[in-house]
Amino acid sequence: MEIEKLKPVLEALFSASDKPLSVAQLFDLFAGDIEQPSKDEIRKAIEELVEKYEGSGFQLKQVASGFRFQVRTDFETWVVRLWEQKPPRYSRAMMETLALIAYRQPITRGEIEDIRGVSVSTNIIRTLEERNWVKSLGHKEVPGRPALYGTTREFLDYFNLKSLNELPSLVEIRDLDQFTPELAFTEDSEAGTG
Amino acid sequence: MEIEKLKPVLEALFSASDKPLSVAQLFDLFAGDIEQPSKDEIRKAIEELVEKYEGSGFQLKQVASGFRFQVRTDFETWVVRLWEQKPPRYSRAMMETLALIAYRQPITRGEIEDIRGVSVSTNIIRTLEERNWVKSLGHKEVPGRPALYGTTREFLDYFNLKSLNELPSLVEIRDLDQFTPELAFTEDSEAGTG
Amino acid sequence: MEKVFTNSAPNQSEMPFALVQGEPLTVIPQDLYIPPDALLVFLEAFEGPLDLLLYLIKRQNLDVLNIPIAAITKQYMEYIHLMDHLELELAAEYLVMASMLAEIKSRMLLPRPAESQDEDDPRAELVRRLQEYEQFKQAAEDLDALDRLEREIYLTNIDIPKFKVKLALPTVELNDLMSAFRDVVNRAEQFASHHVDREPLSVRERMVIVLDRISAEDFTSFNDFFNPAEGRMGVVVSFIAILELLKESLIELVQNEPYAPIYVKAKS
Repeated sequence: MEIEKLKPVLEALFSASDKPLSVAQLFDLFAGDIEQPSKDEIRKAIEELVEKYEGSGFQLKQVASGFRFQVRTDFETWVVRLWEQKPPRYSRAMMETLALIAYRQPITRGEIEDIRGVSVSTNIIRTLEERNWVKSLGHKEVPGRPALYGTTREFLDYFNLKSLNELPSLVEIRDLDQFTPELAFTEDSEAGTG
Repeated sequence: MEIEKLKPVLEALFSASDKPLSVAQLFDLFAGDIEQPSKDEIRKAIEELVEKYEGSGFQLKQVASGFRFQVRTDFETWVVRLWEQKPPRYSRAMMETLALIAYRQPITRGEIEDIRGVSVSTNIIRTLEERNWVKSLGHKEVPGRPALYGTTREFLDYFNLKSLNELPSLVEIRDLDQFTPELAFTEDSEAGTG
Repeated sequence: MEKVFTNSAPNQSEMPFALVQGEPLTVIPQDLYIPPDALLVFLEAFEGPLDLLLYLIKRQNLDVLNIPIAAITKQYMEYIHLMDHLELELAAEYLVMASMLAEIKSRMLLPRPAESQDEDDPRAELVRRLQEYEQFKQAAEDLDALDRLEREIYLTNIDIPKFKVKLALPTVELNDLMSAFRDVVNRAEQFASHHVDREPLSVRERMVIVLDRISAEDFTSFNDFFNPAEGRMGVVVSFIAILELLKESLIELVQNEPYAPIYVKAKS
């Protein structure tokens, strides 16, 4: 195979492979082909490809077990934004727990579980505490002395509220639903995809 | 940012992303940068990159939700040798259901069953939803409020399409007007005796 | 099932192949002939009665628009009996189609009154369904033939060096919080024992402020919880909050002697 014909084939292989490919591995991949390239031809083609990708966003890089395409570290600033951009979403359980702590504080985990009808995982409480939205205010003097949770100042700041009074009341929330039935519909269809 | 500086950054982003990236998404990624490129500059850079990779082993390809690097199908012969696994196959029942959702969306399960003449198993719908090819768009306002299904962008991405318009066109149905009652009668008396 | 056929070659003529309309069938019908080994796979391959009918029509190069209904019905029934005999799972839809075919056949045999010349051909509905099904059967094949990920299309797999990623925290809108509260309350209200009522939040908030300021060790002056600048309402809210906390046994009020200052401490 001519070098010029071999190069795009190697590009396809390097870009598709999830592992580095060595010259020997590549040579074996062509085994049985009518136009099987020699190891020297493969080496020559790789050399030219390394040059071709100088100045690109990624490079053909030699590592211990062969060659692979790799994103250039020069572009780290932008590439990391790909993952920073889409933060995960909190689960329903998390949102309901937070809502109950906000609206019914001080509240114990057991009380949250009673209202939600399911147990609340320690993880949920921990995440809310790590976020500094929720804190333990003390302990309820009942058997087991469960922690009483409430929201923090950071919670109010995050939601741009001056005080808990500014949280819409349940009546207001329900009125809102009545006036905007479309809202309910979009929510529903979103839930369907999620 | 100059186009020549923008191009390698885009290359890094496209090669690092596991999903297609749209011009709008890319534009947002640069938000806050001193040299934030305009959407037109991004478009121009993408155009030049598409050209740059002509003749390479992979291409910058536009699908429904944006652009992505993908290996050129011309090199499939060699690329498949990298893997032992066979690509997944989908049953006829699944493909027919998917085709009906794609061409007749929004459509209910009952309507799919009417056309196929058999019931559609819940598994098929669930698999299609889990693959993110199909989603519920809302409910039809008829008794039972059945879900209305439609295809997603991921469906188009998977099938390498930019939009539903690119789906192969449906075969023409011949007109029922060709039906002549007289002809039918003669036909039937023959067939009835046979 | 299959072994019945694979080993039956020598005495096949003796064995009834199938029961068709109560009659033992010892010879495979000529127009249906399919090698027995393939039969099982073949019959299972149909996607339903429309698929089977289409097969019968296409195989004889018949026009869908002009189906010889009696002949097709007869063949269809033979297949149904075969499937039944092989104990293949026979979906109810096949039987529904059988009765539809029988009905069309009987209607076509009836003489039509002259004035109802324009009446639809009894086959019209069947033809419409067959055509529509055929259209989507073809569409499914076309769709299946498209280049697709995991088969013809491979995404590039370019290695990413270990970049330091700052994990973004999920964002939450106030609306999300409200709808979560509404949902949980709506759900809780289905159980009569839970009453999540509209308690004024100001009291709850004040309860939290009180709890925040006290601790089990220190004594906080009762008076400190009342700020005259808040006006009468503010004082009342503080008072109710303290009463509420007392009721819930979360705090203790301590007074050493009558008229001495009252202190608030967390219940220990």
